[in-house]
Amino acid sequence: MPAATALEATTAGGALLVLAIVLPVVGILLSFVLGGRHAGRIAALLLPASLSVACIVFLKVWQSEKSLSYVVGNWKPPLGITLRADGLSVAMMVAMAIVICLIGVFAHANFDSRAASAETRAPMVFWVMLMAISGAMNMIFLGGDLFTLYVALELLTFAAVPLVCLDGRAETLQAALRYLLFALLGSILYLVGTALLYGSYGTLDLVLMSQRVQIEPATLAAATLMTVGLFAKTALFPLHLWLPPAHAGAPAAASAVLSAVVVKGSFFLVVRLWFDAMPGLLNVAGSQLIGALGASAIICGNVVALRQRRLKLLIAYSTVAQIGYLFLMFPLAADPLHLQYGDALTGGMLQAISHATAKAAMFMAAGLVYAALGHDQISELGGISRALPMTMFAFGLGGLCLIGLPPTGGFLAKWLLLEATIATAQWWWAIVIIAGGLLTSAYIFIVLSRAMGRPSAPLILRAAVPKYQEVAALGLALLSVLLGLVALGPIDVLQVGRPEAPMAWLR
Amino acid sequence: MSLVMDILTICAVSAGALFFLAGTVGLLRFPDTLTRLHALTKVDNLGLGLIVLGLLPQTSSLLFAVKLVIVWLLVQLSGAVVTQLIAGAVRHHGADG
Amino acid sequence: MSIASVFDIALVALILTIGASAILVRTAFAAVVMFVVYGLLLSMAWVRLHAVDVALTEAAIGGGMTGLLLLGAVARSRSVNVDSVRVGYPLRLAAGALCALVVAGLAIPILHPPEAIPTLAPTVMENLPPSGLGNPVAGVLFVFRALDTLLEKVVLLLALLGVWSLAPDHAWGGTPGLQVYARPDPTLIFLAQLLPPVGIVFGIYMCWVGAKGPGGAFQGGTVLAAMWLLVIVAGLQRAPAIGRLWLRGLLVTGPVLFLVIGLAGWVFADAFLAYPAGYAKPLIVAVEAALTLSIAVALGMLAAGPPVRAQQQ
Amino acid sequence: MNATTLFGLCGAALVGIGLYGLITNPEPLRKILAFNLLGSGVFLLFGVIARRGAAAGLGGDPVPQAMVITAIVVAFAATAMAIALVQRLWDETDRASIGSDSSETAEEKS
Repeated sequence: MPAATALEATTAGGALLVLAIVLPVVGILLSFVLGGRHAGRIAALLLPASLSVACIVFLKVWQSEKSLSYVVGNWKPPLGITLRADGLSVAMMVAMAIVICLIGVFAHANFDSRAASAETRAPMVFWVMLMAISGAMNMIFLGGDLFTLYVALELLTFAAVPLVCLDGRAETLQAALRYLLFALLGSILYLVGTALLYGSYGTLDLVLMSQRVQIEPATLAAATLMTVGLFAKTALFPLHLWLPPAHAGAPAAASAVLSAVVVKGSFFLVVRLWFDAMPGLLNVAGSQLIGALGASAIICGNVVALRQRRLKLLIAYSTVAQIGYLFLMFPLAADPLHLQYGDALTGGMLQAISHATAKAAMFMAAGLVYAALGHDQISELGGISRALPMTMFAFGLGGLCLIGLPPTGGFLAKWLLLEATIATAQWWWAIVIIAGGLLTSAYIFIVLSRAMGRPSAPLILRAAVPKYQEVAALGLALLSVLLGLVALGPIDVLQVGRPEAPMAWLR
Repeated sequence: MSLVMDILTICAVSAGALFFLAGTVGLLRFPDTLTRLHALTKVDNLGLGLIVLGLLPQTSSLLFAVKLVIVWLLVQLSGAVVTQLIAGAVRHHGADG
Repeated sequence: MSIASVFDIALVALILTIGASAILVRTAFAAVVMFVVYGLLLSMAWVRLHAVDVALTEAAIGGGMTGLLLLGAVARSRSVNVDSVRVGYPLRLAAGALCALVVAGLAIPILHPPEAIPTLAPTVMENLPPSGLGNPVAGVLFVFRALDTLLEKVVLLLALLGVWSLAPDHAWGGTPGLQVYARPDPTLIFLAQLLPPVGIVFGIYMCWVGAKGPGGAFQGGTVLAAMWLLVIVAGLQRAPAIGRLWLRGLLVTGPVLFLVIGLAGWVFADAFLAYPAGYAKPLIVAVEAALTLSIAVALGMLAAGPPVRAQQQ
Repeated sequence: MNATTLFGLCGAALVGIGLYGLITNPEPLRKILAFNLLGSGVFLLFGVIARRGAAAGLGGDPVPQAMVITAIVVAFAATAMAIALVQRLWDETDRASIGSDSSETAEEKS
């Protein structure tokens, strides 16, 4: 960003950024005092409110084509903390708020406690943690200070881990413990990097950092440690081992929020780090390495997903693969030889958003199938598409988005990435993208063909599935399809606030 | 005057350090839990007491001196209680060495 | 070589030896004992680094409270069959190489500090007087980076809810199962009657003095929590049921007051988390006092663990 | 080499020791302990950076010192949560192994 805006003051509308963070915090505090019976109601008020704040911020940024910022307590960096909303933040903020709201609608069936006479465990924990995730994500998108981002990252971890083991079975506890240890290792590595960067540059503010940063051993060590830590939290191959059991074991609504939303938080920080705090620092070898990890994630995740027998595990492994796509944008966008910068970054962010909507829809669908059948064995799914047509339609649409068929958001994302491979002459990533799409279509096809097939025995539905849950899943799935249409307009927002030339320090 | 104070400090702190050394040797060398406790309490009482006593002449204000004495008293208290508890546990479960 | 540097070298050698043995010793119990000792030695290192605030926090939380938690867990683990399989030799070798690489990566920036060492100390001292605080660390925590401090309180609350969420369904709202480590012993009861009045005065003093010298809400809150736990462990008082309104109220008092004052700053000082001129110190002291209470309750309940018994009506 | 650098190297070494313990120790409790060791090494690095920035009559830069205080509390919260998780896991595996053979220990290693 140009130096003139370095010590920017609070902009008009900056107060909304504070609101986006304070609202969920108010919800958490209120729930503690009023008790779990009201937590659902508080969330029902606060999550849409938070969504509308996100929408207003989005519109402001989109229309004015300028970032918003707010200087907390009027203490400018490096002493104080600034909140900033640029194009990346607002796009992610709106998308995640929508997904969280729809997950909230879906979860009402499982975590409704209004009728209960006393506070019960699962609803209290779920709603408070959902609000906390919403607040932590907003904090991650808006935070302009590396240490504030650390606190936000920990907030996200502490909100996410209890959701994994909400049912208290030994295997989910085991998964939660492993997740917690990975996440703690990730955040502590991030913290080391923060310390080293402060020691070198005397600031943790992203903008000031981008002006002062230089290639030197301390910076490289810091950046490497932070990136590895964030990889562990994002479950990028080969640090993905914790993800499948954690995401597959959690209750459906929790799986949806973990897979769709939570992993995007640490991913977003990787983007912030390399594109905003240290623009142009990523060299060819580093970006190729990150890309290679992403490619391995795509191949391994998809191949293992293909071999799964349980639907939820299949979807969880598919998350591992789809996370891989997110990191393909690094070699494509950060290649210093080519200034092709916009397309790959846009593609990567769009992939994050479309995966969020599609994956949430698929986990919800899997949850409904589980609720209806009492199991989620893929081989025994026969007839389910007749019993739950809307659910399986949602699953199918989500699947199309993951494969990347037009006109879905997944298609647009992968298309932009493919275009970037051609523009930067890195054909090898194109092979990975296409192979990944083929593998994905294979397992989506297996599931759908099973679901459409005849049941071996007459299908007995254990429980009726509430219509609004199906509608929530379908809504998200449709959203993931319609995301392809953002190409017509709002996609430009992602470029708002991007520096003109990414390698300011090179000049 | 200050020379006398310094000499007092040096003597008392050295004596205290000696007790710490002796106590630590005892902790390592004595055969069973109870005798080890015996060695340890001597360190707490005498060693720390002598060090605090030695530091008192060096304090700049009365408040500081009071704080030092409070530290000593608190360590005395916790030492005594913990020793009791450990000894009690030894009597109930038997010592393993 | 001065006496100070001899002391430093000895201290570092001791810290590294004890730290390494906490990782390498065979039994978990010995490891935890090593860790507690390690925590105390580490706070000495903090004093040597002229960070007395951190030394107090490290001794109270890093060594004391964490040690308590670990000891409690080790005491439980004895009754459970814990398989202590060591990982294979090749993996250990690979891990060792990786760690050596990390250490080297960290050592380089330590050995080669930047020419002009960046510091915010002068900026902090320049901007501290309007707040009326004398302790620069408190200034950073409550004035310049108040947002972090506020969010960190929320982190503490979430962690507590996370711990509670591990209760079985039927015990929700009930009392935590703080293990009584020693049987109710007359000596312990004596200590639990004698020490808390002193400790409470000390905790309040630490919070109060934090505005101008080392100390503050965390350190004071930890001392209060320790006193509370002592009373509970000695069996003089039961841990409160987690559904109690007063408990929930105390937990959120600090964050709520902080948030309210922060929001009021919008009206009276034209920015979120800014303090109106002239009122900064009393407001910060009020926030610190409320936070001390909330932190004490939160830390105590974190150490007490998830509820295990349903509340008797 | 001055004292600050010495403590800095100590912090770096502690990070290494903690990381080693976290990777190689299979027991969850020991892993949590190793995480705390690793964390304290990181905090020490903050302290060294603070001490290096001593100026304006202060013994150290108060900004990293304040961050360490925040981070220590966060690390404690994490430890409390991890330990509660481990204890609940023991409870559940106990219950499971009373009912059936303890087949879960095999999975634990992966």
